[in-house]
Amino acid sequence: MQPLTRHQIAWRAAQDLREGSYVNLGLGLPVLVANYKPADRDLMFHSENGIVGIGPIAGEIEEDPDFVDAGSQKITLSEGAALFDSTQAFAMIRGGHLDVTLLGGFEVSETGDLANWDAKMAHKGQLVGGAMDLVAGAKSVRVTMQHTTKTGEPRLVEKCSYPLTGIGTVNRIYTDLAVVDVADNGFLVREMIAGLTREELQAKSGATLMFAENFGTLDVPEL
Amino acid sequence: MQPLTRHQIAWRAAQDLREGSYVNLGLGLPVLVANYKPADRDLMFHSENGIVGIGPIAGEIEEDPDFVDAGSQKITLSEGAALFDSTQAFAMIRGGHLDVTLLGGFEVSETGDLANWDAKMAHKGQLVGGAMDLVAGAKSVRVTMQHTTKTGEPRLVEKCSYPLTGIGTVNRIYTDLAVVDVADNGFLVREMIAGLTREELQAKSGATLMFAENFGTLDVPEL
Amino acid sequence: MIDKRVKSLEVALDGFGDGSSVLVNGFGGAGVPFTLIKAIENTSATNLTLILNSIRFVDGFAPQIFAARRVSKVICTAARSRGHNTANYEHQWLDGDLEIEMVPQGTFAERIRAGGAGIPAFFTPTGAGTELADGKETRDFNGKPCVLEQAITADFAIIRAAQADRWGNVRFRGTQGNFGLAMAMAAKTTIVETDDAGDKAIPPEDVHIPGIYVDHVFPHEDMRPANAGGI
Amino acid sequence: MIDKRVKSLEVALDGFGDGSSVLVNGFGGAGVPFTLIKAIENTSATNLTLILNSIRFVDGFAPQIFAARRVSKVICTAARSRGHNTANYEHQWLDGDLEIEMVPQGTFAERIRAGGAGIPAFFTPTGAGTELADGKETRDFNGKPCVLEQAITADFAIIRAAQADRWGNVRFRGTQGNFGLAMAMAAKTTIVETDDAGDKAIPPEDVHIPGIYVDHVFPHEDMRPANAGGI
Repeated sequence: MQPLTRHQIAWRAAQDLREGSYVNLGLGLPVLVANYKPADRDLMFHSENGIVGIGPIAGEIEEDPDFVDAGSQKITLSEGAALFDSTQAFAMIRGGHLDVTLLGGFEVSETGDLANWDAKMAHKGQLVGGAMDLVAGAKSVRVTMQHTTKTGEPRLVEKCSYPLTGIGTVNRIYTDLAVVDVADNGFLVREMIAGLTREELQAKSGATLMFAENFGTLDVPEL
Repeated sequence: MQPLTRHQIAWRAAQDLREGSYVNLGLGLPVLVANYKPADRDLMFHSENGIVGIGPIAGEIEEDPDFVDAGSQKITLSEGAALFDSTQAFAMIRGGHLDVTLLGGFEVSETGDLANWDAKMAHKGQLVGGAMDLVAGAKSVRVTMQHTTKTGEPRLVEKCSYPLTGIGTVNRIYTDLAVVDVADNGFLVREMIAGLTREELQAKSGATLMFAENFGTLDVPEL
Repeated sequence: MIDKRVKSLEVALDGFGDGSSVLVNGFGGAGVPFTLIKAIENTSATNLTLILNSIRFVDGFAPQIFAARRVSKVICTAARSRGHNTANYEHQWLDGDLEIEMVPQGTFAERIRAGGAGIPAFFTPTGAGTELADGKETRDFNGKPCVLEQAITADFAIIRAAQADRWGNVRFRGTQGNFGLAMAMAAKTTIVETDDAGDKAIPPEDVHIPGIYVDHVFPHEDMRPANAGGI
Repeated sequence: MIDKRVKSLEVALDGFGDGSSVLVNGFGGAGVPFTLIKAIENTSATNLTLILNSIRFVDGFAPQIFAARRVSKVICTAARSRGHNTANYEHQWLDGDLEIEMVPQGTFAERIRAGGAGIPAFFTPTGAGTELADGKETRDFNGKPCVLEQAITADFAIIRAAQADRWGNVRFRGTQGNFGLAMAMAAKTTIVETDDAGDKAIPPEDVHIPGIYVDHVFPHEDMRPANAGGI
């Protein structure tokens, strides 16, 4: 078995974005998703500092310090972009105008709770940013994360141990091992990488997994 | 004695507008106030349909149906004007950013209640517009009206008989006979036209009048 | 490729029918979607809810909507017709056949924005102690009584603007904007009619309604009547 | 004649002192009023309240403000310093000497707008059921739990923008705007620093902050450090 790389997780998440969607990509792995947008799909990327229509990261020549995304990266705009203030950016989020938000996560519970904002780091301040708004507002909340922690602890759990970002809002999870939906009655595996058994995936998960009827192989290109 | 004309009431109200003030002028008599702005004073007129910086009413040549005020008059803009949407126009009002709002009134009570929106006309619908917001939000709420009704009933009253627009918000009243403040303990006459006695003014008023220490004559030019 | 421009009113108004609720932009004739109002008049849809600043400008331009009593509820700030006569909609209201929810204009705009912004309710000092606050929860903040007001959302918003692009971005001229941004935010389907829907994108800093709020752009010449301000 | 342009920081910051509360615009380096932040660092005012998206960009650019423990309260969405070290303000917080109110970013923006718009409080679904809603009133709307959030206002707002005019109208470039409009609305005194404060008025449809919200315009070159995005 070959777990997905970060770029492969991003690729897989990108395939599910539908033509014409408005999408917010969180810091870290989610911003990589823009790189793997299928060529035939016209997507509008939103940033909570006041943009719809983020284009590619700025090269040295285009770099302009007045054009940044919510991760403080210098960006370009795509054709048809609009700029606005933060209250408007969050009206879009909270008001359900985003089709998809993709965020990183520490843990997701089988009822769709997400913990991703407070790592409880000793001697460091807290950082919440826009995550609580994003999970409360987007039509579809999708989380990218490793299936387990570095020490092998599960991140798909019955109940989150870290402070919550939102309650019952996660719809889908992309990990290095599987694509898992949060269904009404718990985790529902849609896809799993080749060379892994259901029992092995279950052993790496902290809550009961169900497997979808049309369950398939999580197949990604070399990247 | 010579009661003020509508234009003279407007002139008198205009004298109290301080340099640099942001002012909303209501329908009817208040919009006349703009005509009598003292020449040395730079004022910014606000309209609740999304303007700061209303200029003179448009002549036939300037007339443009996309440039109207809240009274549906075709207007011009003054230099330094800004245009924005209704939520922003009312954020200015409700948030206390207007220095003065001048409105017409049916009645003002001695505690500063205003009735000006519902004339209880049989067989006609209601109309509230922005009046309730204006009286709730402006730093200074000033009312222009005739001192009495056409049939001689007082409009300065102990308690309004018409439906209220706002509670305890009126600061000053300009009538054809007097300038009256709503003080903490009731009506306080600041100015009264020549040829009228205090007793005569009291007789035309429905609540007890006090007279200011620096009480003076309400003196206006021919207009 | 994202292109929100549509060629027909049928496509623009897809899904419109009995029981639909519609936010209608416009103030003093500016920003009024006359083409789309006329299109609604030309349907047979009944039991409509209209949410607009003043009933008069719809009734004056598309009289069949009220003459046929196809509206069952209006949320507005002004429901008084011109002159001494009683308008069709006023008769319907006096007959108890038309519900009119009278809302102070700032609260009207803010409730619609709230609907679009995912804010279910907010407190405002406007109207506290008046009959328009009757039956509403009131609470003091800093010693000032405030009324709890609920968000407004609707099935459709119809708006006229000077310019729109294929991404749905909108730019207004003069005072066209009025309730347009808030209404575009609060509707499931937002339709913008405009003279100018060329292929060029509106510059990002010049956009008045971000295209994310707009579903259809209908290129059509201005049908504003000469007396639009007065109706 | 209305002319809000001022020639000195002393005039711009008139009234600033011990106990002042300050809204500071800026996100990822864009729109950050570096000149005014430096001016605040150069005062001796203590017991300050700062309301800003992230503490880091102030602490990185004007370290004396926190090094001298002149801030007693921060309302923000991000209070984590870069890397593994503990910053001065984190030490002060861990010592119990600095109050940090952590607010979800959308709620942060909306609470400031509410302060400027005369809305004392509103309900929002954001944060319901999380520890950031602890102790706050919660109520269900359409089956969704929502938190009652209070407006934020302050003594000062400081903002950087590409352009301003003598009426105080402001226009942003790119993503400078972020919290600027809301902050200008919510402050008793709003100060905008800009490179471009010529005599010409910004066209009315192009204004991003109407001048009614702005008290002083301070013409000054951009003092943004090369690494502004990172601090």
